[in-house]
Amino acid sequence: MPEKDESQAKPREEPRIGVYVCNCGGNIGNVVACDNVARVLGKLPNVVTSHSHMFMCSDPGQNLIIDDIKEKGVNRVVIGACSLFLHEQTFRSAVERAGLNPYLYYHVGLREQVSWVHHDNPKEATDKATRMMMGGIAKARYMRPLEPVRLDAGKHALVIGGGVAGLRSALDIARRGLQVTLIEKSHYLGGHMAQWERVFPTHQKARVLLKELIERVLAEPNITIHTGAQVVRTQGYVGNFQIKIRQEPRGVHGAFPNEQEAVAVCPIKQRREFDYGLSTRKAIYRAYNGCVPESLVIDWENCTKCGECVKVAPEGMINLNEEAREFDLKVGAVVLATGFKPYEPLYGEMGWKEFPEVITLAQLHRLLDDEGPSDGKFYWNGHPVRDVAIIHCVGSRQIEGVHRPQPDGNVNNYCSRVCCTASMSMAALIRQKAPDAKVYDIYEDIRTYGRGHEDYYRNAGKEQVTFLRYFAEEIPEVMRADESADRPLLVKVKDHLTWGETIELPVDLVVLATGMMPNPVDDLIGMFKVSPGNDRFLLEVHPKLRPVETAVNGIVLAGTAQGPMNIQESCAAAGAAASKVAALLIQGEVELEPFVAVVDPERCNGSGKCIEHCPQEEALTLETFTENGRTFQRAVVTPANCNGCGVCAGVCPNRAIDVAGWRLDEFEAMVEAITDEIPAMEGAI
Amino acid sequence: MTNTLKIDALVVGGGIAGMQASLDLADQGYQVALVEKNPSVGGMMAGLSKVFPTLDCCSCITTPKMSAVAHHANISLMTYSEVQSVMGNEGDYQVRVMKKPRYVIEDECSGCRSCEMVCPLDLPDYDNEYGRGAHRVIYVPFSTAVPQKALIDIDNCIYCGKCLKACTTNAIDFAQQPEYVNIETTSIVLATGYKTTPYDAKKEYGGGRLRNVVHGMMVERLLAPTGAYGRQLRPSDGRQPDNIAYVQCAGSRDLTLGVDYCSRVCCMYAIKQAMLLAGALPMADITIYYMDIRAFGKGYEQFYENAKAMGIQFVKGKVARITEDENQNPILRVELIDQNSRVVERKHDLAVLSVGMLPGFDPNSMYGVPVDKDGFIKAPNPNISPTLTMREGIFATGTATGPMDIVDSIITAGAVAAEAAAYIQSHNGHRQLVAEQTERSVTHA
Amino acid sequence: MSTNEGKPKILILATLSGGYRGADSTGQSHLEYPPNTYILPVMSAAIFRESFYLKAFERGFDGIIVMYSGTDSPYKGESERTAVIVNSAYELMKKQEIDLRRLKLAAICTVCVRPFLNEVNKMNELLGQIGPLQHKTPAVQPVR
Amino acid sequence: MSNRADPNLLKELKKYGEAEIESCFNCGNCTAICPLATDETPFPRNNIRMVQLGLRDRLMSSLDPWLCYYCGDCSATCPRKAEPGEAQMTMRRWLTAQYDWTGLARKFYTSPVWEIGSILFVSLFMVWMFVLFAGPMETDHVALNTFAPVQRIHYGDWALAAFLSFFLLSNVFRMYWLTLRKDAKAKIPFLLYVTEAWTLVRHFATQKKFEKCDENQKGFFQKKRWRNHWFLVSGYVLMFAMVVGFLPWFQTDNIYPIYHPQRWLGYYATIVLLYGGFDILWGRIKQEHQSHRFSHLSDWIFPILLLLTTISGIMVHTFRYLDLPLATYYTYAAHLVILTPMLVLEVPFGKWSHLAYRPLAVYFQAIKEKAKQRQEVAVGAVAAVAATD
Repeated sequence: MPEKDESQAKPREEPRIGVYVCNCGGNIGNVVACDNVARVLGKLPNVVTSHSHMFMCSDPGQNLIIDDIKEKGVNRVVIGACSLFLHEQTFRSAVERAGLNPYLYYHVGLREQVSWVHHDNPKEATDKATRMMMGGIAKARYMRPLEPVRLDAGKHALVIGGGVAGLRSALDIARRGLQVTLIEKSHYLGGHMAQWERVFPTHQKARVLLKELIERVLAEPNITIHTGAQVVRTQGYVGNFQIKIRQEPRGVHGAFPNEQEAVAVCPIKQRREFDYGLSTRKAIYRAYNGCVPESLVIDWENCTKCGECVKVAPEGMINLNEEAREFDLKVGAVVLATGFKPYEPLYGEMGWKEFPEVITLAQLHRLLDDEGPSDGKFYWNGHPVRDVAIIHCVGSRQIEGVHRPQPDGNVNNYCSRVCCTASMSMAALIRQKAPDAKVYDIYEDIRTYGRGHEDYYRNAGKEQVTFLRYFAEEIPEVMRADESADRPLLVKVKDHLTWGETIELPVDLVVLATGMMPNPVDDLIGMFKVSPGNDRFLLEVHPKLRPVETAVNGIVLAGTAQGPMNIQESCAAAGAAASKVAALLIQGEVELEPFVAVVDPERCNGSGKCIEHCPQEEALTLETFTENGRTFQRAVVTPANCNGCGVCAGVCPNRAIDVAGWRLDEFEAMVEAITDEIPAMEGAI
Repeated sequence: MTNTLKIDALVVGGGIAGMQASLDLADQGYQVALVEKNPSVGGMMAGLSKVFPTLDCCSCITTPKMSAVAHHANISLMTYSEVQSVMGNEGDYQVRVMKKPRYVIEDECSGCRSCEMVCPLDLPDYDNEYGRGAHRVIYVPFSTAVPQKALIDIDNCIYCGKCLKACTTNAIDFAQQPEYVNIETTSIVLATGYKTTPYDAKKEYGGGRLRNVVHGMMVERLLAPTGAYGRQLRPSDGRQPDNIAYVQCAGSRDLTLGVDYCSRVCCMYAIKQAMLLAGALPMADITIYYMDIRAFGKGYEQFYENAKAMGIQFVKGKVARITEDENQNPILRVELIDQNSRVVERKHDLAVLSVGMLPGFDPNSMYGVPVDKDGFIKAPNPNISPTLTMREGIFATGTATGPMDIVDSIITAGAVAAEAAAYIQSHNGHRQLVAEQTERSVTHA
Repeated sequence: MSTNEGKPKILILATLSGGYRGADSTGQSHLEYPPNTYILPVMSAAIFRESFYLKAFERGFDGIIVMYSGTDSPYKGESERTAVIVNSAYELMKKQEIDLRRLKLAAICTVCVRPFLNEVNKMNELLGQIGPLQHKTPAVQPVR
Repeated sequence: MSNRADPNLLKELKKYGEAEIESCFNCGNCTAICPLATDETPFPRNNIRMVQLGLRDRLMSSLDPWLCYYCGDCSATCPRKAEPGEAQMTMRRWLTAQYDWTGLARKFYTSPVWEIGSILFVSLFMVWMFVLFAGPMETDHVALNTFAPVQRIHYGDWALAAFLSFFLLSNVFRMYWLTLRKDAKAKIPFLLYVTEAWTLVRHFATQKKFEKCDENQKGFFQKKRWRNHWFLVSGYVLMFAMVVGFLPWFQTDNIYPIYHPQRWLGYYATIVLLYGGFDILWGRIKQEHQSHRFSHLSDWIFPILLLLTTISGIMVHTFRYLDLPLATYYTYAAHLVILTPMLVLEVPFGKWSHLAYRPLAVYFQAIKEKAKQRQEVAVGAVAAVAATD
């Protein structure tokens, strides 16, 4: 085939463009007349072949491209399909398999940006699709082969968050032979899991399970743990993140025999976070017995440095003047396992804060815990609790205009996923502790979806928990009962299982099954440039294609930072995150996209404008060259430090610097092509 | 003819979980063999239309992964193959895999489908179309199948020889025999998936008896661009339905069927199908009869709210019985719990049973991996290590470990890759150590 | 075949970390907006110089929206730099008597569906009011 | 009426039977599958819900449990195996106890000692009565009317009927009070009691509602449960009428010819009772039908007594034919010793009370619904007038 020989001999001389229009199984094809688009585009100069296909991303679709490259000498590929975020990589590797440089391919989004937004207007959508493709073809004529930037990657990952997801992902990464640094903001490991009494679906003691996991983590030589530590600055990119960490001092060094005394003499009383405020602690305290690390810690925010504890403690055990320390880390990848916080109801929301007898599900866990504030007795305010109402969906499944918004104006319009089964499991525990208690469960839908969860629902029934169903529009009322009543609170529910009648429930305690909110990590979001979704949880690239990766290369998500999950799901997500980190770092090298600044030596006259404006440190330098006896200055790019922001390209007086793959002349050609005449076609649409 | 393959991980099952687990292991540099009993990878997901909650086309997510497992340098893909026996123990398993004869030489077939064109016999397609479509006796399983290779349903072949003549690469071999591959592997990942609950199990619903009572998977095929019909129709007369009912929990949460668990996906797929049907049939009324709507995942609640806003009716009440009128319109009897507990009989022209999930395979006898009372693989430590099984070196993922949706299957596939990788790492490390020690002792001697 | 002929054309330069994803989110929500909008993905909006905008107007676009992530940009200095360039583009536009409202800089986040639609619709309305761009010199006609 | 929840009702009810009411998750399957549930009476779930929430007054005024004939479809298809059919059965027992002002019904249902003890007590009482009042035993030939003079027995029957009627009717009045008067959402015009009376008659005669239970079967002979029940009722009523009303005609020393109505009426009733009693017992032993899967003591006592009464009756008749005087007298005494507790205890306080409550419930329900309809029409008329203004 002479064609082939020619293209191989002078590959960059004449662009031979292959054009492919994907129907996306009707997603595009039902709106855009893909066959016509392909036929029209086939008439453009340099277009060697043009197809429309049901699924370009499928194997037959990919093979079509490969065959065209191999057999028809196609050396530029333009594909119109779904969003480039979904399948750019797919097609790049297909092009590469065919032996063509993967960057000689351009992706046009015809689904999210054409067919899905113009479905009422198929004609104009087809016209737009054609023009967008014409733009792509114009760009293709200018495209040059690019080589990815290869960088050494530190075989070291940073895990942020010492809850169950962080611990689990640290363990999985370390077991793969990589170094892991785990940092935890608080002074102990385990996160919320340490505060639960029981975990479903096994009804095991949460802290027993957690302890096992922490012990495995501690036994792993590849893991270094810093508690009380936070990220304060980040720099770099995948494979080479430079991270500055600040670690708060504990103030206490190791264990000493009269710890109790040191705590007792402390004059400060604070609400104990571990018990969700149901008990108090001192300014020198331990999160809970058996926590890791075990030594006491000073609450610097509230400590007055009165020195009472220092007086009773052995010499050198307590140092109230200890300073925070900062240190630097170089890591190849970062796992964000920053977890959740329980939703805090608004004042008066179902009696919250208005009546002391209204608590959250998290607090109920503490109340029923043998090591909790009431030593596991089901007591409230010194009296045994007889009758309880659990109200579901507090801070979940909220509806705009119905529920009061939070201070930031948002409502939580998502399901928190864990509260239903958690409530059932707590109801069973109440039954154990108070066999004669009446337990009412007020729900919207019971969502015991997981393996073994339905058993909890069934057992709650068998344990004579009374279920009532409310609609979000008619939130149950919690009110103070009459003086004469023998139960302090009255809950009124418009119960849709009882013909919509209002049922009155006299109770001692109301438990709000509060949902999950992401921990506020705006600082990390800013530093790592990851983005939160509408629900304010951290956003993955795509829930199915890249479910634990963020849009930033090398930053992955684990656990409830991403959305509500139970422990099992958090651990699975943590494992998935670990897989991604391992795949990224195990080779000791990462590839970066080649979209960095390139200098045209012909045009650069060393004006230094680009260096003046370049916002990246050490990305551009002015170097002196001597060539043929002539000495001159020229800008030089350090690709690893260049992020391709293009500021240089915009300021160069000589148009001598550009971003590879995103050249200005390419854009100009696209603008021209889009506004061009569309080639006429017989039997036009 | 027997080949031997030495690998790090054997993945059993080429559905989405198996494919993702294979890719995640292979990306970490491990050698993986992926064994799939069907002629194409893709599993149940390959037959679906679009996926919730993004309404992406399902093929757009599966087909690239199908393509990736076929092309990955570290993955040996064996389709139309079944594990025959598993010997050995922890970290050192010998597995015998039978490659079933396709009667088409895989390396020769170009997937051009010329043979299909000339084959004179049509067979109902039960594997991919639930009997609603057809394929030839020699056929490529479906348009996006990987590999794109034909196979012959030899039991129905009349040996007319037309395909032999049509095949340009001489790939057809009626005398093909099963081939066996011996695999030595450190670990095994079970991704054996699920099957749907039989839609005729609940007699009151008339599934299999009443013609216009269908199940969710059939509707998936009607909605899928690759489906046999390419439009929405009701089975009795091919007419477009305009009043469709979804019957939730038609195979789950029902002790009389022996399935006491929630199948986790049916609420969402019913809502998804309802939305797609509402798009395809703008005039149609769609009602979903449910007990609890379980829209628990990320973005699911919004999806549910969107469906309500689109006008899809949600009625709380378990459908008790389905009968039909003289025009074969299904009549549903149900208590309207939210509407004063009235018992009504409602006529629809198509009723869809939202069938649930059953385990696809019991691995106990072959792999020595016990299952739990629900029939899915038993997890000794479900919270912290959800992918472990009762046997060391064998891991499980996806719907083999309980009903779950695609998102969760993919997540657990990542998790199983981490768990298996760590196991292989420690095991191979140990093996290396033993080898080094042996070497050293040899040198000393 | 061209049915969009004669209607004002809007060029949208959308950054991959901002506007382009915002446009994708709008697509995922299946919300309708006018089809005379041509979205080009860009890494960073700082790459364009003022002359580029003028050329785009010359080539037949009637409105341009630059959708970047504003101060949330992953690129240090992108927002400041872009603002500077757009301002100097305004100077050039004044000279050529082009309505300054035809070039718009908007911060669009990855899930900014409403703001995205808002910007597109506003520009479309504006162009409906002030009509297509009348060049002092006739627009370059393609010769093919 | 208070809508205050009281879960204690569930605990109380569980003493009356094996219903798994707490397992119910309110899916509505039972009500929807029930062939007898209507818009006005959406049972069993409405009653189950009352029990779950402890709406005691509401349940007490409900007639629905009596409208259920326990076809068992609900229990067979219940996804939670909450046994809604058995729940209705249990509620019937509970309601019987609520109607009964003496408190005996509650004792009988909740305590086997009380139930069996009372039967033994009445039986012993009857033995004692025979000891006191029996006539001489002629041994050369059967002379039953000498041993048990028919008039004396007849007075005894009347006493028995009076006792039975007093308690049953007073309980019936309480039922009326609880279900129609106390729950008078709609004011019931007196005339309705008259116009709807035919429901009572018709239903009692045909057991029409029961027939719906065998919905899937067509024809008299296929609808086995309804047919058997109908025969049983007819035999029982006939026998009761003959014994209480016409004993001198029925209990004679001279044997009528076979074509005489006394003979064939007696045989009909006997055969039907024998078959019916045996059928119930056999069903409960085999546990094949859904309604027989759970058997409360009261469910056993009733058919056993019925069967024993019938068998002893047959034996009396047979011995008399064979002219075996002593055997005749003793079996006759035994017959009465068995029959009396059955009638004085089981009918007003036990399971047999349903004989009265069931048809009355149908009757009351018809009245309730008619009254409600009238009220709605009236309200509608007022609204219409208001609208035209």
